[in-house]
Amino acid sequence: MAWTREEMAARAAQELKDGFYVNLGIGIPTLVANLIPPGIQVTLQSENGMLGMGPFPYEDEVDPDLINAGKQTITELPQTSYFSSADSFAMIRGGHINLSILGGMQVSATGDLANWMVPGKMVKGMGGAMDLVAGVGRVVVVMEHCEKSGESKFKPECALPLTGKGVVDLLITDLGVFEIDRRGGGAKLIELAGDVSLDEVKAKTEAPFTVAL
Amino acid sequence: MAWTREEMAARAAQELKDGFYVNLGIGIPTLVANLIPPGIQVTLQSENGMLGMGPFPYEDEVDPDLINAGKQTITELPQTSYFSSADSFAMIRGGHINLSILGGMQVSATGDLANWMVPGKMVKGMGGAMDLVAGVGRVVVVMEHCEKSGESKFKPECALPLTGKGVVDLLITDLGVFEIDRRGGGAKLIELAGDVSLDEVKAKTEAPFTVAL
Amino acid sequence: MKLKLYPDAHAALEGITFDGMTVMSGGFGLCGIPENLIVALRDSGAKDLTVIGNNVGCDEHGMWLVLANNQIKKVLASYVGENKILESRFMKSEIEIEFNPQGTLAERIRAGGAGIPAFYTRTGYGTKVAEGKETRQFNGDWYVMETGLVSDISLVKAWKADAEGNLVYRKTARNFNPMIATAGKITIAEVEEIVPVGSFDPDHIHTPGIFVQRLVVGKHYVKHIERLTTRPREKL
Amino acid sequence: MKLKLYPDAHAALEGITFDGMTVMSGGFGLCGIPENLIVALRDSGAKDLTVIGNNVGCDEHGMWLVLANNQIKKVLASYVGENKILESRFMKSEIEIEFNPQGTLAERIRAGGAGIPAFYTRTGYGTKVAEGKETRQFNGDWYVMETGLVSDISLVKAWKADAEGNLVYRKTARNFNPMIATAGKITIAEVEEIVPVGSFDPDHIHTPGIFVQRLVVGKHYVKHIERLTTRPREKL
Repeated sequence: MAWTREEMAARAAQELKDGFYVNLGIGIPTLVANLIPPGIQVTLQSENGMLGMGPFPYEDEVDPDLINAGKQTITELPQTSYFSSADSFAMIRGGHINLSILGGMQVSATGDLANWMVPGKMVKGMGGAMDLVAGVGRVVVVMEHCEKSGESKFKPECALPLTGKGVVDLLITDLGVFEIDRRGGGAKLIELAGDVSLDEVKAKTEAPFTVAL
Repeated sequence: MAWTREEMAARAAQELKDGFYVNLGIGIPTLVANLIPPGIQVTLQSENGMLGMGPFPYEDEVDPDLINAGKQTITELPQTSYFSSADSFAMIRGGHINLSILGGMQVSATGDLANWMVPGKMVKGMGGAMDLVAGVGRVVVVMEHCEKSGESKFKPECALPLTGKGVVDLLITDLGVFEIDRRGGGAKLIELAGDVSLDEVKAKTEAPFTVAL
Repeated sequence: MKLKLYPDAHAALEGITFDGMTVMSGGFGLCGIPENLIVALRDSGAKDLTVIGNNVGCDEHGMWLVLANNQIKKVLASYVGENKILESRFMKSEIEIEFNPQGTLAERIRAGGAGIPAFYTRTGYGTKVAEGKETRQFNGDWYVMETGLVSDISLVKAWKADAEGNLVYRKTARNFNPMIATAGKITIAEVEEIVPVGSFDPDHIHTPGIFVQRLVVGKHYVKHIERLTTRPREKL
Repeated sequence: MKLKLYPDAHAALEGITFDGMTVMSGGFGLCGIPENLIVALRDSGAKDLTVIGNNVGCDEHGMWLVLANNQIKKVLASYVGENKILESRFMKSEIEIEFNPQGTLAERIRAGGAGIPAFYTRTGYGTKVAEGKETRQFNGDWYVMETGLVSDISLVKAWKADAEGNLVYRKTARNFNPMIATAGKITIAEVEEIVPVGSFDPDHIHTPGIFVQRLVVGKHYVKHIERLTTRPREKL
């Protein structure tokens, strides 16, 4: 069986290290917040201006002045700090966030990422995604390996407009995990999901990759 | 009689308007703080990170964490705010300060200012002067008209290294007041000090100027 | 002395709005938006506006009111979802949208307020965002040149102010407001409460009064929540 | 979890100093300088340092201690008065000084910490400061390109911290410290007091803990005043 969304998130959570400052994107990455391995402390950044994001509020705690970058109501923690959007992205662009986990539409073998627009469809905007992939030290993308049509989303080159060029360090899909060398060294399959076979990954992947299981 | 230092400062104080945010340099400009015309409110900025500078402290109020840009101990006022040096110079460079009054070594007829170094002598540094003259909306320079040697300090072109090029709007000396057009329109004598004669100003000034008394 | 406090949002906008002007407005989604000033901007009727902000409101809320009243010609934003009128006008090319990465937008506004005409950022290099812009290498990496932004009028929302215009924001309602306050030729702040001068600890002031020309106390705050998310209380 | 708090300044610098490194140090004159960390830097013996800060201490105080111990090769500062050793070495060309306008220096440090490799400023245009630098026109005015600055180690002084490294500064002792905290590969903060996590109002934190890798409580503060100025009490 390929990995479920939860299993993909759990694999992403293994990238967390003690003391890390982390930004989690919308979708599967959000699930990572509940899967932090025991014994390590991770501080979550929300790019709308908060470090130290807490869980969702109880119903009677809801505060419209306290939301995350996905515009969900959240809570603060004892160590929380607030700051402006300029300061928040200075933090992101300046490389101070250790890890960004975000979703993707397409990833290339050279670490390009496309996740913000589909030509011909309404464009909603890139929000903070371009800043995160350009600024954060290590970028992990979590996405389904294939479109519903069966087309591989891990490609030699992205067909969709890019969010960032040479920005992805690790790609986690429902079929496995790929290490990507941002500096052009190519992609390497380092793990297979569940009982997925290497042949299945090869059959479903357009991007060239080496195997180091 | 030519103007005294106090009279020069008093003339500079006439440039203040109600609601102005003002930065005062070291020396004669500092005296302006005590000469603010009645009925108008002026907020003093200190470029080390303070808006709303109060008077010197009483002896028992001295606080080493509270100094002005001249490194003198000062006090805060009810409306005071503190900020970082980056924010302070963002305020200055961004044109938010209405008026800067500072001293000079030489001024040119095109509004160039030299006030930070003399070749061959020890250079202490420009501090915030270059930022102030480049960023503040209106720059008033207060200085003696001549060197002790009798040489005019108001020149066709500054001989000393510049603090800023085309930055001075008004020059107040002990002999009179000159309006300067930063955009190359030249200098205009608009006031004579005390009983100083036009002939004396002409005799003691190297810079070309028109007269509009 | 000059008084900054105006009786209400409409009075604060009177005589300074004009067709074709550039307006910046603080907020992230509907969090920390100047609700009353936006209504006053709609009622001003000023047309052909260029609006700069992270979003342009969302259906029936915030800057959507000005959009729905056909006052906006161009938008600079990072995200414009949940806004059907904007979507429809954009698809029909009735409105221009310049998408900016959120951090680039925030920094462009800060730069505008700080007298910095341009800066370089890695964000957007190799993407559509960099098209037509100067790119350049520093220390082996490629960067895009982005320019500073200023506005004719900046509308911001803070939590509290004193009569000098010193502002304090609350939690994530701070977001774009502090930079937008610095980038306006005229900045108008809307707050929930005016406190006496001297009430703030001067180390806690987020926006010094120098950036605020006009000030109003807002009324009837809706503070609409876009995505209400809660967790159940643990059973005892 | 990783603990940021070290027993003293010497312990906080242990194992991370090296010859030829770049050190930034906060403070304006002697106001808001990390007194204990500077002593530890001197005692580390690291040589050929490039020191970045608004000043380089003054006679017998602050970074002067490191200078007097012959550890500094190059200085980036805006003002270096009241420092006889520096003066004498500079006149004999035994030390290199790069003078930066104060606001340019502050912004270069902010840029370094914010991932901005270069920006344009009007400051210094047409002066010695612009020599050898790129100049360029925007909207009819001339600007100078300045680059971002980073350090191997940043030393800052704050008033209070919590164990997460959240910092709060006091009055004008803030000055260069917040930017310098963001620009260090390793940032060490010296504070007067550690408070329990949760003591700070999260809206009042000046430097979020993410920027602080190591933390110490300083001892025996001198807080030398360079220019004591007072006024007499009005007689009753």
